[in-house]
Amino acid sequence: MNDNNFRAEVRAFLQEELTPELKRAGELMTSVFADFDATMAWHRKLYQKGWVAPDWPEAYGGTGWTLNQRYIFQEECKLSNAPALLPMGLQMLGPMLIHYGSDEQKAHYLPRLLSGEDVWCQGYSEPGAGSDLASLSTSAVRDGDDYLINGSKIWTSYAQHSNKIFCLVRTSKEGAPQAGISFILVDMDTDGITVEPIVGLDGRVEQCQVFFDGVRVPVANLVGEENQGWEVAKYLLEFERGGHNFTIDHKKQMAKIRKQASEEYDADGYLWRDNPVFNARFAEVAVDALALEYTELRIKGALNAGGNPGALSSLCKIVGTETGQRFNEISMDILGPQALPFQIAALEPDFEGELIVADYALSCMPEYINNRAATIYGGSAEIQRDIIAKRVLGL
Amino acid sequence: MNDNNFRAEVRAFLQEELTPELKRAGELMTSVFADFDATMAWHRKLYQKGWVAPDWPEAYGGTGWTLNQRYIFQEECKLSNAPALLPMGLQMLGPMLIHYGSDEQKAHYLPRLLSGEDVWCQGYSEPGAGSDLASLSTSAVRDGDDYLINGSKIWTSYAQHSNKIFCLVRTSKEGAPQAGISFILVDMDTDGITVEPIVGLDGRVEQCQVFFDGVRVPVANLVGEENQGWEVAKYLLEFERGGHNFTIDHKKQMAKIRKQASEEYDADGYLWRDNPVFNARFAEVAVDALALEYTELRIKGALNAGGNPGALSSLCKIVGTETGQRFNEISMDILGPQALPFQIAALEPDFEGELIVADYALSCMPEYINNRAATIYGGSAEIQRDIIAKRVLGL
Amino acid sequence: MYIEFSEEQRMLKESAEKYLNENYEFEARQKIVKSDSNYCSTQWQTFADLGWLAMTFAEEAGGFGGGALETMLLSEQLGVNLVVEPYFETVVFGGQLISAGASDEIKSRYLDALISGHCQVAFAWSETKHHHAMSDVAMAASVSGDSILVNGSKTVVLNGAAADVVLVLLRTAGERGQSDGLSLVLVDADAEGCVRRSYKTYDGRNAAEFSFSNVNVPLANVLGVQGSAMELLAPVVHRGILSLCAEAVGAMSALVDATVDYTKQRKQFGRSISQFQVLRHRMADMFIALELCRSLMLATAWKLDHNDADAELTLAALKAKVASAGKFIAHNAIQLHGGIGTTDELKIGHYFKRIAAINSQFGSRDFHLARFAQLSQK
Amino acid sequence: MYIEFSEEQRMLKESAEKYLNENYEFEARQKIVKSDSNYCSTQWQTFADLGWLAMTFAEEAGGFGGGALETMLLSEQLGVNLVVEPYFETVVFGGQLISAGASDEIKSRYLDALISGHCQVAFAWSETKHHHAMSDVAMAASVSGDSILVNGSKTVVLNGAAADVVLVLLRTAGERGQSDGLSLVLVDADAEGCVRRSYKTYDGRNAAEFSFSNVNVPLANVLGVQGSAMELLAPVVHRGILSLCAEAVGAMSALVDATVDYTKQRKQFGRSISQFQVLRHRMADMFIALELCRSLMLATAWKLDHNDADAELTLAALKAKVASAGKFIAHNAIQLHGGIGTTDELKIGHYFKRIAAINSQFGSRDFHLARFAQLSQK
Repeated sequence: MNDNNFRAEVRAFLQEELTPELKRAGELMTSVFADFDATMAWHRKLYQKGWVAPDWPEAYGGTGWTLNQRYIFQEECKLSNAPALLPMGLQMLGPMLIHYGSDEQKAHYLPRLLSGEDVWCQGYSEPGAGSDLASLSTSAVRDGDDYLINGSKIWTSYAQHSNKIFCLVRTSKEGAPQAGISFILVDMDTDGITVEPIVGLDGRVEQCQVFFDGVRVPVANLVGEENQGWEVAKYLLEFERGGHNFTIDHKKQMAKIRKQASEEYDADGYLWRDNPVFNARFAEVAVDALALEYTELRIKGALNAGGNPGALSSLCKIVGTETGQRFNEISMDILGPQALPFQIAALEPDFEGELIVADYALSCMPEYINNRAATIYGGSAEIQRDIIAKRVLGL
Repeated sequence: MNDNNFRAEVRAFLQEELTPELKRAGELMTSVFADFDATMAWHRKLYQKGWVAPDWPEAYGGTGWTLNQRYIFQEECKLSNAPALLPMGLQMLGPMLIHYGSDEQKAHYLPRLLSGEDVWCQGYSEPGAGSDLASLSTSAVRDGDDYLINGSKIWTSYAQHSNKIFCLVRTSKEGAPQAGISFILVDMDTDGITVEPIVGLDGRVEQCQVFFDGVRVPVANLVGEENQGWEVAKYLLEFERGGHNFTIDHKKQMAKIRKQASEEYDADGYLWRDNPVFNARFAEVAVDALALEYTELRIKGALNAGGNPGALSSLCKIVGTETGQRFNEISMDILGPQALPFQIAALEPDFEGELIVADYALSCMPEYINNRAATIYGGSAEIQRDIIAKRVLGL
Repeated sequence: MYIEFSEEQRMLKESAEKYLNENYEFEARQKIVKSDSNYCSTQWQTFADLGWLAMTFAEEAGGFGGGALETMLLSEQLGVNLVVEPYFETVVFGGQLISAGASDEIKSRYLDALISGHCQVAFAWSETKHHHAMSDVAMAASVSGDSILVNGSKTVVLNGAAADVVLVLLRTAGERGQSDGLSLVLVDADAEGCVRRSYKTYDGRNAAEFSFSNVNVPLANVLGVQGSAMELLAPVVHRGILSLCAEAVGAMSALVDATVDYTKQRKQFGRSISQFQVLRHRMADMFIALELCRSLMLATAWKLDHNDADAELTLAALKAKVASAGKFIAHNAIQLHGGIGTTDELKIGHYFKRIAAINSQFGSRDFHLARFAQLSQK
Repeated sequence: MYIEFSEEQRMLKESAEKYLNENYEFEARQKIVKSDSNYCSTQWQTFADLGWLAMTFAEEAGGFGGGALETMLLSEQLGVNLVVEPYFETVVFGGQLISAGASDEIKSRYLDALISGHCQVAFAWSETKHHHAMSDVAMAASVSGDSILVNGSKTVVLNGAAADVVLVLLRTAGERGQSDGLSLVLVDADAEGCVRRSYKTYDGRNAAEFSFSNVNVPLANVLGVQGSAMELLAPVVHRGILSLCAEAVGAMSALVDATVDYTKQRKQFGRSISQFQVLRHRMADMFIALELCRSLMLATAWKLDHNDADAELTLAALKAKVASAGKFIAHNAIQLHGGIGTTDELKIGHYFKRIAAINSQFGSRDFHLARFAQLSQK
């Protein structure tokens, strides 16, 4: 099928299945996560269609699409405001299990992940181990056929909604810090696990701290070898970093700014879109977004040719997140005091009350707030620059 | 005398003594140095008036002016385009000799410095010791009542015009690198000294490399104790860093930009001064210049109250030089291709030919070029930030 | 221009610092923010008792005659402690407008109450889609005889939820965009026909949407001269912007201090993250940005108090610089704190939100850069 | 949009790289720059022999039919080696204009000579105080019968010193600022009444001021349609800007490489300065800036060759990004080299000057940002 026909097929499906409620949940996203219930409802629809995991090999439930088709699908979903699926299971754990998991693990976990029966969260960071992940200290001590896990994980997104967690744990203190780490799958309803929500600056809860107090987990839940978890984690981080197309997000941001700029008035009483200084500021950022778009295309070209994105994915992470943040600042400048009203209930897709400010102003401040984290998680902007200096420039 | 009367007196003097040729030399400055002959002619006029060293104690030939008067004098000189005096003798060596020199050294050198009979250059940096000054390797080995000096100094401004050089030399390799450094005064016509000019990017020579090949210098020329030169050098660097008022330079730059912007036309055929984006760009930089002006005033206030500028002088060095560079870029943007003609002869004060481009365009490119060095010399922008982090923030 | 603080000014600064550091710690602040009204009447009463509310009014009005410098000193400390009580709205704007423009009768009715902590004021000027310049006000009122009939609505009226009195900027002549023809009218928030919808704001304060339908206000409630509100407003707005900027400077300095402290303690890769040169330089740049703002802030206060010809120019520079420096410092304070800086638990993000809110008010960076450019060309 | 280079394109790139790296090393380049003409006819002849001058002309005109991508590939390598010979002026501008707009007679007289390396061309459009937009041309010429009488002057005509032929943009109708009414006239540089003042430019090239007094030119020397020069110019200017930007990208990549190498070798404080995190991150940012430009450059070339609707938009983005990235990279290359980077001796500063010269031509960053904004709103 050629790309145009494929796009038409995707659009037809979205038109059919993406209900106004689901679209609203996508519209109201103020971070990479959408409303949980809407997310899972959409997940199940895609699962029924067989489109829930386009990036997976066909044998495990993937779609067999070309790279281009996968990109088109992603683009169409985002531009039509489908709620984003949770990446922890589909984008992180799935490919990792396919690569490192035992046959039993694959057979057990992959179908439940696809169907949405299992909802996974990611247990990597700890209060003392952020950018320096290798220094993690949550311990798993062998006790018969089980490990006993003690410690805690932090910044665990949507832990409050998850029934499973995959964790990096310390199984040995010998050798380099990386050497004693293992990768393990844990049931969230195991005794000894407590989830404590972390309230974000926007007043809502996306992340949690997860406490492990003598949590007993079968050794069979280990993925890969004991003490070889760092290898697995690195593979997974690559997926986390390389898997994002910032261009689509930027296009959504730019469309929103254009809407704001063609409805709101500047200090001289002209529409913002007719203000030359505003246009210059916006263009500065939009030029970087365009440059990134073509950089992502270069990467896609390299991938298509069987190559490796290499350190260009660090470049994309840096420019993608920083450009997104600059767009947030532009919206803030347009909206001025209209960004201030705190109407948290209106960010729920089922809100039926009256908005205080225009719809396009509603999520401006929480987006600005939440997007500050984009240069921290998934390898901070500083870590990414360290990577470029070392791996690309050979410094 | 109140400040207004003082200012009037300075102006009257400048009106009387600052000839058109001297003013032209000031106008044509494309770095911190003016044409050498004009500089020394002006030096001698100020010497005759007794105003050549306002920053020195009165007992040694200073003027006894208040800090404010000294500032006013500096401002009036610069704004009326007097050529800048050479700082190496008057601002660096002089105060240092007054503080550390022996009575004989003071009696011998200070009057010759004031009169302009001696022209000093500064021998600090070496090819292998730039920001890391303490690693210098030019050696002075004791031989009877002399030292034998071998090595070389680089970035020695106006060495080609100087008859004296003050140097940091290594007299010991024991202990910390700083511990074995001495400060010594050298006659430029001593056997074994060779001066090699360094051509700058603007095509002209301001700096030199000075080679020492078995140069014999009396031990009496040591200032301070042997191996105590680092102390002296540090004192001197403070003078180099704290002694500059960037605001006056910025005001000259801004006046030039305003002139360019009210005579040159933008792409839409309007004067640049009526272009809102240009105005925003220029204002961004001008706001920082204004903030620095008031910061310099805060420092002056602290000095007047007997305090110490402390690390605010590192702040001024950073913001002063970077702001100046940004002004250069603005001029480049206004002038476009008019900045390209290379007419080196027209930068000499006695040039009588025809200019290729407008007078205000003539020095735009060489200023832009030469000002890149401003964030390198006198403690690079990186070193200054290190200083703030360590000394101010206690990091 | 040499700024030296008087003995009284030093005392004001010290007492504000001492009182707030002891009684308005972050935990106490958060308790207030999470209360229904996000406002603490006990605190407000203490502010009154400490003389803070009276500080900048003339002595004959029961004040201490303080000026821009006093406003600045107090505002800066309010910024350090992230105080949410509406000093800015009620005193710097409301009080100064009433004091400068109201009849003696109105003054005695409202100003005394305000100074003693018993009257809250809001200034209502911005309108939907038009909220960047006061001249861009369309809401019109008809004057007939001794009264004004007020109709229309105002958006994001800060302190609107708590206000007893609303100062409404409306048009009695001229057209949207014109400075002439604007009038400032004091309206009782409980007047018939005046409806408000109250809410909290992201920076932990309160505001309201106001709608007025046939609200009848006596002509005597016009502050200043009818049709010439901008003349009355200008000096108050200037001092108001200074106050906001000083608050931002207080917040920025608290962020620099907190970030320096945190990076010394936080260990990653086997050492304090304060040892990483990139972070050291970032903090040096944060310090530089802060000190440049501080210099402009001090100069602006001095110039406003001395009616200096450059006061407005310096103020425009200050607001523009605070906008960029405030964002730079707040963004990097979060970045250097990492994940924990993005949580409700730490004060870092609350400074960030307050700085964002300050930036959103009374003109963006570009607005003030344009103003600066315009005044520079004079 | 997938860019794949053809076998021929790869060969062009490799041969240019090989030839120039072997025969146009920095020392050789400086010798040319310091010669009287700062132009090497032997090099130019070799460029002709290698087919570089013919590359982008139609096959029927004696060329190889190359397009924007070929122009880009060659220009980038000319940038890497800081080549001062006027490929840009004579071929990308002069040759393309003659090829697109001249009569067969003129083509056979000039284009053949140009392709074989025997004719130098300059494009004269900018005027004193008006040098940012081609529509901003005032110099007028009167047409009578079969000839045009040219009067007036042009400033900073690049390659003007060496030019055999000058393409003069002048007004045969309309007013300064209008796009309509401009005509492009081919004038023999030695024509009677045509006087030039030659000089070098800061980036090691040549230029001239031209004045024309009653220069009589046959009407047949008008390129394209009289009064419609902009139509002829537009595609040539687009490819010209791409060529300049590609040259800048070549210079930037050479600067990034040189800076990385230098910082590894240069020792301060007992270690290579490449170990300082601030410098490491600075170089990472230089790399990022370079790669973003490269992406826009590739996209622009592709879009120009495919007459893509977004070609102009992408070109504006490219020129704007090259302006900021070029400065950022050049400034920091000097900064990281320290004093030695500010000398004539090292190539670093010469890249910096070439980048500055490129930025000064055909519109500043803000000009192209405005163009980008305008095209985005369509």
